[in-house]
Amino acid sequence: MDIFVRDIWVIPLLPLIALVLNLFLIRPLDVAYRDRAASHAGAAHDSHADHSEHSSSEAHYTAEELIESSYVSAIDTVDGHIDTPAAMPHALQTAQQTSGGKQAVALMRQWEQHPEHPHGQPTVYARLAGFVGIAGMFGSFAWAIGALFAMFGNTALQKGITIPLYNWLTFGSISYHVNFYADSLTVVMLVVVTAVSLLVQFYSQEYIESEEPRGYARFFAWLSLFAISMMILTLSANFLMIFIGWELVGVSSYLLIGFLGKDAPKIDGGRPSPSAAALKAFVTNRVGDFGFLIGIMILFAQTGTFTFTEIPQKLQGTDVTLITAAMILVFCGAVGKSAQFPLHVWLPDAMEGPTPVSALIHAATMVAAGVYLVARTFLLFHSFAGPQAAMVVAYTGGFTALFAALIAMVQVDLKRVLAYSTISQLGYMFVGLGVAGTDGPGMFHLMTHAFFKALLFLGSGGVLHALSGQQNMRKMGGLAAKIPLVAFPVLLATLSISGVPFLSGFFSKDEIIAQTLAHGDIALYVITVLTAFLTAFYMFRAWFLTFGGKGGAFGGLWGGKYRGDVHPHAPGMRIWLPLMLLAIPTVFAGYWGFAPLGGNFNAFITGNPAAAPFDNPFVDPMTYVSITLAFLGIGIAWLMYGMEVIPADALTRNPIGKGLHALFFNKFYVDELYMALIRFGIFLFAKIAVSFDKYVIDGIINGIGSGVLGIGRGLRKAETGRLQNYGAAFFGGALIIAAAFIAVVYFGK
Amino acid sequence: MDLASISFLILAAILVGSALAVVLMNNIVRAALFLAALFGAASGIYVLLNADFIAIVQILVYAGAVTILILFSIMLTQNPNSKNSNPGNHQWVIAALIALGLCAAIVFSFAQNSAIANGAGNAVTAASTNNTVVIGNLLYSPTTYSYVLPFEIASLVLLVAIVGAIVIGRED
Amino acid sequence: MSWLLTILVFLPTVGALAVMAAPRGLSRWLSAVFTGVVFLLSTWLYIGPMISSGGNAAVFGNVSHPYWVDQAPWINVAIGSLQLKIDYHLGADGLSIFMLILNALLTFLAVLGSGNISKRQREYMALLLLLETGVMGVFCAFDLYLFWLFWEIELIPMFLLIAVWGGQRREYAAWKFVIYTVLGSAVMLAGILLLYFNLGSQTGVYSASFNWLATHHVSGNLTVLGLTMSSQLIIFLLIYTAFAIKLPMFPFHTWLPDAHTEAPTAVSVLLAGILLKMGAYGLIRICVDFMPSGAHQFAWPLAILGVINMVYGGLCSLVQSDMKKMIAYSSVSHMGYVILGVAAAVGPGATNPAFKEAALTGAALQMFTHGTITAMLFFSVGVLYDRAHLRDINAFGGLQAKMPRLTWIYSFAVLASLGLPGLSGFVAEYLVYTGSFSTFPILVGVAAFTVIITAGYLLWMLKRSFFGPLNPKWNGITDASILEMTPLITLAVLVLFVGVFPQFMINLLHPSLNNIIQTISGAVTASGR
Amino acid sequence: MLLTLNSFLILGAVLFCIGLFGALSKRNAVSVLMGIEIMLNAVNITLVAFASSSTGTAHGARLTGQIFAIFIITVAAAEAAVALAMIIAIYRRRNSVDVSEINMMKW
Repeated sequence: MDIFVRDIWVIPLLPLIALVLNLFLIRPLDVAYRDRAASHAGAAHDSHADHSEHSSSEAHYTAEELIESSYVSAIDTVDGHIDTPAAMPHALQTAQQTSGGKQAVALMRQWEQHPEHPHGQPTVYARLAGFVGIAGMFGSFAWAIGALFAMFGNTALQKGITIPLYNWLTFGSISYHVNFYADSLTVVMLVVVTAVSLLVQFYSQEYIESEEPRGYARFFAWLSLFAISMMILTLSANFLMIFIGWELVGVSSYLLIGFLGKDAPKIDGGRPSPSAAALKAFVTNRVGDFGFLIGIMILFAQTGTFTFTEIPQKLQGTDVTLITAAMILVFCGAVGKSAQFPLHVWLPDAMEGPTPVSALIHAATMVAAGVYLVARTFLLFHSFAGPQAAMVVAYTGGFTALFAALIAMVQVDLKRVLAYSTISQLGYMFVGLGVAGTDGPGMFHLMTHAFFKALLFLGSGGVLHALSGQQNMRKMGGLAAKIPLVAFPVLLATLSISGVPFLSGFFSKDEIIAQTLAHGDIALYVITVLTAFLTAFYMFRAWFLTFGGKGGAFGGLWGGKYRGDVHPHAPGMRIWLPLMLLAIPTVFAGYWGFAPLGGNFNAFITGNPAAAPFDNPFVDPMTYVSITLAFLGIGIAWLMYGMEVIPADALTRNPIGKGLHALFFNKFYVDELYMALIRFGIFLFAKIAVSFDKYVIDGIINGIGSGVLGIGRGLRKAETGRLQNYGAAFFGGALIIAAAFIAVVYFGK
Repeated sequence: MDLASISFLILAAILVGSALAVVLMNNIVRAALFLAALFGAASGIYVLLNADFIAIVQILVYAGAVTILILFSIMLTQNPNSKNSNPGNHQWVIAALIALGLCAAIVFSFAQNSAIANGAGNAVTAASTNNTVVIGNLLYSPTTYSYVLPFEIASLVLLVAIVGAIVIGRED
Repeated sequence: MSWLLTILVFLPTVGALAVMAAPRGLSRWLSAVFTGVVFLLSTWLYIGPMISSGGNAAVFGNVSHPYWVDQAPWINVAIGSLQLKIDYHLGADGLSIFMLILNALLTFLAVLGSGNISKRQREYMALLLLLETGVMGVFCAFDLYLFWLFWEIELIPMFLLIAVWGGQRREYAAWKFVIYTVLGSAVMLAGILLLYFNLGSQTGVYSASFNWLATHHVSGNLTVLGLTMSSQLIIFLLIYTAFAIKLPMFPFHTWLPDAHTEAPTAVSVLLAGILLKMGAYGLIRICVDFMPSGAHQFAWPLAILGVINMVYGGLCSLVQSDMKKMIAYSSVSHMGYVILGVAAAVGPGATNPAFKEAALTGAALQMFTHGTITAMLFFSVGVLYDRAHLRDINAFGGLQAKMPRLTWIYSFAVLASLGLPGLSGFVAEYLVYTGSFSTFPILVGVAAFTVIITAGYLLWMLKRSFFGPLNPKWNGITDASILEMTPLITLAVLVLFVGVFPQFMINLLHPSLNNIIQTISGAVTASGR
Repeated sequence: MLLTLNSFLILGAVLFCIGLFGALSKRNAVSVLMGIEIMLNAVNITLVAFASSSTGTAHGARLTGQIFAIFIITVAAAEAAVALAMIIAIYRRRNSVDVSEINMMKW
């Protein structure tokens, strides 16, 4: 069994093979085949297709009418303001000031009303690409499960072994190794990653088929790329490798968010274009990486090594303040990747990617990388750095959890609610890592959250699929009756995330709440409990708005009035099967941490059999406080949106409520603040730099140049072309020299 | 004051006077004629300096050939309409100043230079032998130290000049 | 004596003559053949020693004992006490081999990528070949005067290439380039003479050979304009001025955006890929190695200027609307890494020489990285420009739909340029950052800000030009052809390979750079700092 | 005693300067040429004067100046021939020998 751990490099290798096959063999075939098929089909429909395209383009614009430069800048302006709905009218106004901008906005509106839905089916080769990707992923998943079982009961393996691959670089005493490291933490993460990846890839077959059949093979290639990157990140033995994985997941995420890159911003939905979202995600992450990189460099400069297992030994006796600073900087990276305040802004926008991507990357795996990083360097945070480091982690998490939950309460876009809920739950994990004595609670919540959040996203994808891309919850309602196979697992996940007892989310979240109290941090306890209440409320608000509503069964819980205009169509097996499969861990994963049944997640993750298991939540009286609050949240949501006995605007009628609603709805205006910072900070600097270049440096250069030219122009007048002038100058010069000579020789004495 | 000195003074007066006439005359033909006088007086100076051969060559080449050439070219280029055939240009004042200045500088230097100023003892010496023979040896001797190579080159220069003058002056 | 270096340097000249003599129609193929042969020969520089030594990288030697040497006496005049000795001395150790191969490759690709030149094609190709001679000479000259000579030779074809085949403001750009560069080389010549005669009078041996200069350093002080400084510092500053202009270092960089913008595609590629590297190469090979304590004294200003380069170039890129200009400013930003890496290598605080070597290796790798990646960027923009005759970022939009191949490769280049791990840019940047941090912690902290800006401007450019809805104006645009993709794919493979397995590159560089590090530490210890 | 070297040199200098004035201040090309001839003669006088005052004893040492003068006369003759040919050529082209109007010698 050890082979599953010792040769754990197989796990990233299989998707790598799939990636290479897909990218360099299958996708070219797909493209070539598609072009041939298109030219065949085109022969039949050529005249018709051509005509319609021509006429439509003539009806709304002609190429000459578009002033090309203002075209893109108009889109850019709209993109820049789009996630700040309050600023939208202004943005449109700005964009419309130029004639090209007007055209562009008109065009955007047209796109919005008639989204360009690609037709046709993926080719045989595209489908093959899907199969290859899934096969690779399945192999990895099986191997990860094998590794997990190999670790059970094997403490030596749980403590971790290094799997050397090759040496990247060596200089004298310092090395940059490419090594893998596998311990229980790695394996848990790998199981989560491979399991969710596998199911998401399976699910994507149907989803992408309708969304973008031309990019089918590309999509699977990028999914494989993401899986590899995530595995490298997970398996890394040192800061070099984790940074490599870190950046690679960033770029996979960039590619996948921008997968539908040709879409325009959706002005009325307040949604940026996918390409703008991808840009924002990458750059925001880079801000975090900036800190991460400096943190790594501090540690490297102190120890001369990147390896996680060597750093603690070599850090003995180093200044604690320095290590604290380094660890807080490393945590910056985690803040960026895990979308914690203040770098959370990219995650809601990242929902512009296809929904399976949101499920895989922006809910279950990549955003958890930050949590994983802190867990991986847990020892450094808690034993080497000062207590401030862990405090920063815990309070960032706690604040973000509450902050995101408040925003999630009032959002109307289904995916955005889930996005803010993800941010909030990630905050929980950081609280767990910050306050607990081991990385167990945080990782435990990471694991359970990965399953139920992936399920929620895939479920929302099912809804979107059924409604042809409609994301606004006001246009939904009562869908449970129409797509029960999607609704049922989603209900389980909603219950789980809300903290209803006996489901996985309850166990993991409650453990974290209990840890804050055990840590003696009342403020964090209040925050986390309050967030738990809010979570239950907004999740069920989303549930009722989407699947339930007045008139449904069980008081609006199941089915109800449908408010949309698109006829919902039931999804196929490839969509609901992964949901069902994910429902299993959603319900049962929590029992791994349930001591009365023998579950000791803590012992496994720390590799220490003697480690105390999580406390049994049911014996702790404080648990019942949070359970009560969770049910209270569910109840209020039920009354407001299920039975609709309390009007939805009950709280927002008074000015305070209205103001708060606006504040939450506009996400505390953080985006606007950042926009202003970028516009009046970075861009101002940039413009100053360019002006400096243009006017000062080039001014000096050109000034010297024109000065020389001017002198030359003046001197040129001396060149009359008349020989006698030259002669006069010559002899005049001779006279001057002679006079000088005489003056020096005869009168200088 | 001996005869030689007196003749030097006369010759010098003729030289300076005709030189001034050359540059100041308004009629260019007269100027050219004064130039001929200058060449003649110069040959007299050479005689005083015991340079008989040079004196003869001076008369042959300058007073004979060059003066004739100049007169011919004046004849060929004379514009009959102009009253003033030898005008000055705009920079004549500057030119005068430069010339005067240079003259002053040179004369001053001579006057100050002790080696020359006190060189009364090194006065021009009377010739003991016939210079012409020695010059002939110096110019043509193929065996002893001589200027035969420069001389040949000079003849080549003359040849080129003749050809050049013909080519340039030829009517197309 | 193998003559290989001589052949490498002068075969392109022969090629230029052949191109001029051959009929017009043949010029492209002929120049491709010549540059191709030169490239193949240049790979032998690496393969040959590897075979003969059985894979031991130490064989490449260092500046004192390079593997490849071509030497012949040339000028040796002694007028009284004045001795002037200039040897025809070519040599190549790891650092040179590295640059020679890169040059041969990029020139070859530039010739392949010049299919769009229709105006005076024959002269254009001949000038490209002459340029190759000049640059080859710079990278393997092992005599300081010879180095200067080749440095000047390279200038003439470059000037003509920009001034004749350039864009609208080509004359302004060409003149700016030439005047900047000539100013630099004049100052460099002064530095060279100062070094030569000072060292000559101190040691009694007048030689400008690199072997000699690398082992014998000038000492003592010199007074310039009433200011007494160590002679090494003065000579360092004089010679470095030329390299700073070429690099280009703030504030001598303004010729670069203009030259890049106006030059034709292939020339931009060479300009960014090779000519800037001459400055970096000179900095490492000459300034640091021959004036180690001068460089050491200048380390702080050098590091600060490097960081200014990085951040300032990035900021300027952010607001450019011309694609080529943006890439040009990104070159300024990326060359800042080279300066920072070198500054860290010569800088104070000799805690662990391995860090210094990491920084210096990062700087050297950045030369390669920037050469290949920026070449890709320029080739891609060239493809676009050939079709659209526009370089304004905002004029495009959604090109992805019509040009998937170009989008692909351009995105690859952009990602490589912003330092994506697995591609060579990351290796260099990471080495520079981690290597220099222990020397200049605060500065490197500021410099790391560049990673954000770089991602910002590059991806924003991609977003505006290639993603989003298709600007209907470009409905008829066609994708890159196979011929146009050839250089791009070649470079992409190289970038990927070096990104994943950098060690072979490091092996090549290690003997040279390690020697430099030892020289520096020796000099620093000797001066007691 | 006037026949010292100095008197001849001063005579030469004065003549030279008068010639110079002529060469620089005249419009007529022939006149300029005449000025130059005066200058040449002045130089010749100087050279011959030096030769005559020489006290050297080596072979031909006392006549070197005269030899120089001979060469100058030779070259001056050639120069006069060519220059006059050029003046005539210019006159044919422009119907004028005014040097002030001949200003092609620029750039």
